Amino acid sequence: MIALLLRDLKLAFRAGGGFGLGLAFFLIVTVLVPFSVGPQSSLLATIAPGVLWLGALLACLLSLDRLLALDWEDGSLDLLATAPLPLESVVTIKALAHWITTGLPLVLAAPVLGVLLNLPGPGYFWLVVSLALGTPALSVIGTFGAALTVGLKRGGLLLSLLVLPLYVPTLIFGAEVARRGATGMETATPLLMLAGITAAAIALLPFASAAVLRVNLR
Amino acid sequence: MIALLLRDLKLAFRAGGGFGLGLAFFLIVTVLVPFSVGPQSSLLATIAPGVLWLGALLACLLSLDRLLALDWEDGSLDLLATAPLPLESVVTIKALAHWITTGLPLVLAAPVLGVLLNLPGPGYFWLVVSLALGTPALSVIGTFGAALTVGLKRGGLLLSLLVLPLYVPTLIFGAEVARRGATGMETATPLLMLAGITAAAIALLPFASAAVLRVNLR
Amino acid sequence: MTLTVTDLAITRGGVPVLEGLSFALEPGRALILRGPNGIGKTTLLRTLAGLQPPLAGRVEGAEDTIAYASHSDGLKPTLTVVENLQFWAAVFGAKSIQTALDAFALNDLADRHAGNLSAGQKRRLGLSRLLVTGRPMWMLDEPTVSLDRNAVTMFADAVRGHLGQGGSALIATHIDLGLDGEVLDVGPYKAKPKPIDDFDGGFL
Amino acid sequence: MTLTVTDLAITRGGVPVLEGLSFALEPGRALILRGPNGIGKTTLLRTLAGLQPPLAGRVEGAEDTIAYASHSDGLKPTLTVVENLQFWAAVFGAKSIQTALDAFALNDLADRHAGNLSAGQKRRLGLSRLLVTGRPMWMLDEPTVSLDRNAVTMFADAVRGHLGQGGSALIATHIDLGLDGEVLDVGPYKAKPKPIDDFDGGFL
Amino acid sequence: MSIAAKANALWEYANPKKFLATTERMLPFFWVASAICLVVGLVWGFFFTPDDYKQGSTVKIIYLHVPSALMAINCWLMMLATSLVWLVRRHHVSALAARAAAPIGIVMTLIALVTGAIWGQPMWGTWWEWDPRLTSFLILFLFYLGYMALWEAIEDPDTAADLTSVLCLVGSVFALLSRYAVNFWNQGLHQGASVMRAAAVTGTDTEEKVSNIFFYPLLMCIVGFVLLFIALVFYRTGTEIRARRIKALLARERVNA
Amino acid sequence: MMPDLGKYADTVLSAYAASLLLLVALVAFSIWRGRKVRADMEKVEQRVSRHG
Ligand code: HEM
Ligand SMILES: Nc1ncnc2c1ncn2[C@@H]1O[C@H](COP(=O)(O)OP(=O)(O)OP(=O)(O)O)[C@@H](O)[C@H]1O
Ligand SMILES: Nc1ncnc2c1ncn2[C@@H]1O[C@H](COP(=O)(O)OP(=O)(O)OP(=O)(O)O)[C@@H](O)[C@H]1O
Ligand SMILES: [Mg+2]
Ligand SMILES: [Mg+2]
Repeated sequence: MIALLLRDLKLAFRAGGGFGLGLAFFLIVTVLVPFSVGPQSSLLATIAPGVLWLGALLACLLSLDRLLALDWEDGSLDLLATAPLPLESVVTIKALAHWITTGLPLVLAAPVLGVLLNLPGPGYFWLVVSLALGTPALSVIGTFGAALTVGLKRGGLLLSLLVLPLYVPTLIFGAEVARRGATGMETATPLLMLAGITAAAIALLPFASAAVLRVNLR
Repeated sequence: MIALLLRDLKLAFRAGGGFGLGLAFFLIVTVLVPFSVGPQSSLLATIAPGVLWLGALLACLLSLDRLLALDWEDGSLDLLATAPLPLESVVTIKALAHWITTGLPLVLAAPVLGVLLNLPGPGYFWLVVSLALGTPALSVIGTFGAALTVGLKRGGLLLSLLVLPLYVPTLIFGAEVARRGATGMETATPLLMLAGITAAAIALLPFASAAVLRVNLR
Repeated sequence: MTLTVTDLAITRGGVPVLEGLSFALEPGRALILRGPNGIGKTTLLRTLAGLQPPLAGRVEGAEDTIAYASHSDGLKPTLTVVENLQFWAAVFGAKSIQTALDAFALNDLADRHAGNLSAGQKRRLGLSRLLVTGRPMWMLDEPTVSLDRNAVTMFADAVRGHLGQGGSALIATHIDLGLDGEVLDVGPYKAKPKPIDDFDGGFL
Repeated sequence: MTLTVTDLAITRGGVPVLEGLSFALEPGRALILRGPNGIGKTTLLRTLAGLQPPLAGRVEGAEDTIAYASHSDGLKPTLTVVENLQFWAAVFGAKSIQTALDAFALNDLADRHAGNLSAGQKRRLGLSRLLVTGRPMWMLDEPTVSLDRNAVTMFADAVRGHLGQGGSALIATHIDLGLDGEVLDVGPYKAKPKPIDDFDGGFL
Repeated sequence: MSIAAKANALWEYANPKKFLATTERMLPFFWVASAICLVVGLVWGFFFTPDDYKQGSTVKIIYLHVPSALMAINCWLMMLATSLVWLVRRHHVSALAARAAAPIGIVMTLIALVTGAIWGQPMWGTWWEWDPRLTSFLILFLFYLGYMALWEAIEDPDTAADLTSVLCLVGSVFALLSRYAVNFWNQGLHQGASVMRAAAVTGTDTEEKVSNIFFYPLLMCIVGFVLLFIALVFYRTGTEIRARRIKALLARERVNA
Repeated sequence: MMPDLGKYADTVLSAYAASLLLLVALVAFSIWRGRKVRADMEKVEQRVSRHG
């Protein structure tokens, strides 16, 4: 277990491991938004929370295809499946590693990017909170999607298609929290829903992922 | 040459070839936008052209990592390099195939999605024109990025990090055309710039891509 | 710990490839799988390793006793030789990787990235993994691919050593390994094409 | 069309692996490359095929005359056997692929997707590609990996036929193919380590 | 010594050993000189210049802002030049110099951005404004990021050098394009470059000039930044050369193992 | 002798603090890495020149 986590982190930090790339992608997307919708800061301020959430979501999404597919291609997934580790814990560990290397940095970077889109003052706190609560769900759900598509070569895009709809609830509530926070409205309800979704996803999805993975391995 | 083009198209349309995935991604992103920024139709109308351009750009981006990497992994790139085809034409063909399978569908689908974000009436024509002029550049530039990162396993994210900054001018002028068109301002200047960039990219970048590819193959 | 296979039938991609297969693999014995390309050796090994369910028949004594080595080695190109081995050692709870390194003469490759080993060097690393699993039954799919002569002998010695300690091995190969184990040619067990008229659960 | 290599030195990952290599490959002759794992056979073949530049020395008669078959076969899993071959035939401007199909007994796999062939079947398809290139010189890197006995003989026959038509072949392999070609053991040409004290452009 | 001979003599330094030897000798001078210039310039600017009539004491930020901004741009130009040299003459040192320079450039860009942002707060009432010049700096930042990421991602040093060089070339063209695109896209409130205009120095320029009281300390700081940049590039290139040599030695050891 | 920075004091000071911090960090990191790499190189050189 620990060994697996350590290995995945090590791989992520090694050359080509792609740590920080998700972050860079987040940054770039945020920069591209004004280019596409125009520079009026008032407009940007209104869409800022949503854009940041969407950006974080996409950055998460893009890093998913490495999650299991690499292990699949070089055969280590076969070997892990025959190893004395339950596949459920394998996928959980992988999701955790993914969150540490992708979700966490996004949460920490979000406020800085908020400045670029001049997010209104109170928004920052709620943005960080909602992301911190939401990104774990993104990782777990993403792992499920990765498990579904692991057999396909370069299934990256298909993966996005499968996962994006699953991301919708998280996105809705997360963005809602951030938006309400930015406009100073109460945020309790969406926050609760968000937390609920995350908790449920973490509790249940690993089993689904493991089952799917078993099917893909045969 | 023709054989290569036909093969790439055939591969794209086969199962797992990823045709239409870009389209679907485009669709989903556009659908997610209202969820994240909120449903006020006036707001959506103002950001519609930009969002559509950004969505198209991302959809293009995500399909890039298949462009050369698949051929690299199964060794056919080595074989193509030793075949009686100049590598320059190989990359050009590949860019063309990518445009046909990704860029073109996006252009055709954009108006439909425009409806979702209630894009104002005059906007449709200019949106299509700007995308039709811009997407070829996206494919060619993307091919260059793909050639740079072809050696790396799952270089998808790095690829985006390298390619997105190169997309900036195209995006700015393209979105500008669409935005001005939607608000009924004159669009000649940005349109010219856009066309110029596309033409220059198509004329020059294949040489850079081929050179980079040679380096990666050794 | 004996592996007993009784009247096994296996499928690949929905098509039965082998059927009516029965054999036993006692400790200390090696069994060499032979058969033409595409007969189903890989599929058989995957089935025994528990990666896919058999179509019919029983497999006994296979739970958590099998170390499987497939066509691909499961190496991480950006980890060094030692790191790769240590990971598997940790997963299987082995204490030391030194014996594995010695057995396949990997000591002077120890801190190279697996990514820039040559084909045969990679293969050696992949095989050395077997020694850290501590599993009694080895299932090897064409283990000597792209190994040079003395690497092959290294491998044979490793297998003999394993058998000596009461382990057993099931090896699918096309070449002669100089191992004295009985040979099982799976050719005769090729699944007969079912009559296509009765159109049952298998759509055949 | 003769391939003449004079005093060739090749590098891998910036390090010289072989040096002072000279040989000629006349039409109708086969040359078998031997050498331990990691000596540089693959690197040599890639260099001759023009995929990487030599460090020193000359290679003559290699332009557009070489058909290269690497460790990997360059097959598209979602294309059928025939489609895969036809593509390469079109690229190299060959007219028919029938001979290739016959030579490697691929006719009854003809419209299977390459993706669900077995290891050896894939390999056979990969090798049959050589016949549609129409190139006089074949450079083969461990061509018989995971081929069964009669597939190996098929391959040997194909090579003999090729030689018979005035072609030539350079084959890196660890096993015995039953081909009568002279053997070139590259072991002795292993590059001598440069002195490390002078610390020139090559950082050595 | 003729020009050509001089030029040839220059290529001598493409030999890593010679480069190391020479820079070792020159480095102390550059460290000290840059330190002096920076201290003098900054102290002078910070303590002994009056406030601007409309910008108040915030003008003092200019002593960090402008030099860093200039260096950020010039660093990229230098990388472009060295990349070209590598592609044409295959001198490893110049490729490594480009690699060594990138982190400096990105830090300079960061300083320009940060000081600018802080300055914007009182002046424009916002931390960030999508002003063309600010934006183009953000884009420059992205290019630096991509360039460094590519260097990190590729194992084989020569391949990495080639790829990053080509990226630097193509990137420069697109960076230029982006600059125009951004100008077209949004008209800014940032003031135009006047430091470099003679008019500014002579003070005859009426509007948006940086008058001489501010100018001389600013010049001092610019010189200081340039010297610091040179020192850092020399030092870091030396580091890269050694790292490269380590790689080469290990590789040699491997293949002979 | 601190000059009176008026109402912009925090602005100016934070700007100086941030920039100088970044500069120092850059120099410090460069020198740290320089030292480390130099040491490593000597180690490797000795090992290699001993055998091989
Ligand atoms: C946040 C991002 C900012 C960036 C990236 C930025 C970038 C630059 C650049 C590139 C220069 C070029 C210097 C030259 O070419 O001469 C410059 C100069 C300058 N900037 Fe900024 N700037 C920023 C914000 C600001 C702000 C908020 C102010 C104050 C209102 C400001 C005031 C100046 C001044 C006075 C100069 C000197 C102009 C001259 O050359 O005379 N900048 N800045
Ligand atoms: N993914 C797949 N889907 C469907 N059929 C497959 C698939 N992979 C292999 N097959 C078929 O299943 C049969 C058994 O394949 P298998 O790989 O087990 O053969 P093998 O004995 O290992 O051959 P080899 O000696 O070449 O490795 C072959 O006829 C092959 O064509
Ligand atoms: N990507 C790489 N980077 C650096 N060195 C490499 C790389 N790939 C291989 N090498 C080294 O180059 C040398 C030659 O490798 P090569 O693959 O040519 O050997 P080979 O003769 O083909 O071995 P095999 O018989 O195992 O295929 C080996 O020492 C290997 O370790
Ligand atoms: Mg097999
Ligand atoms: Mg080889």
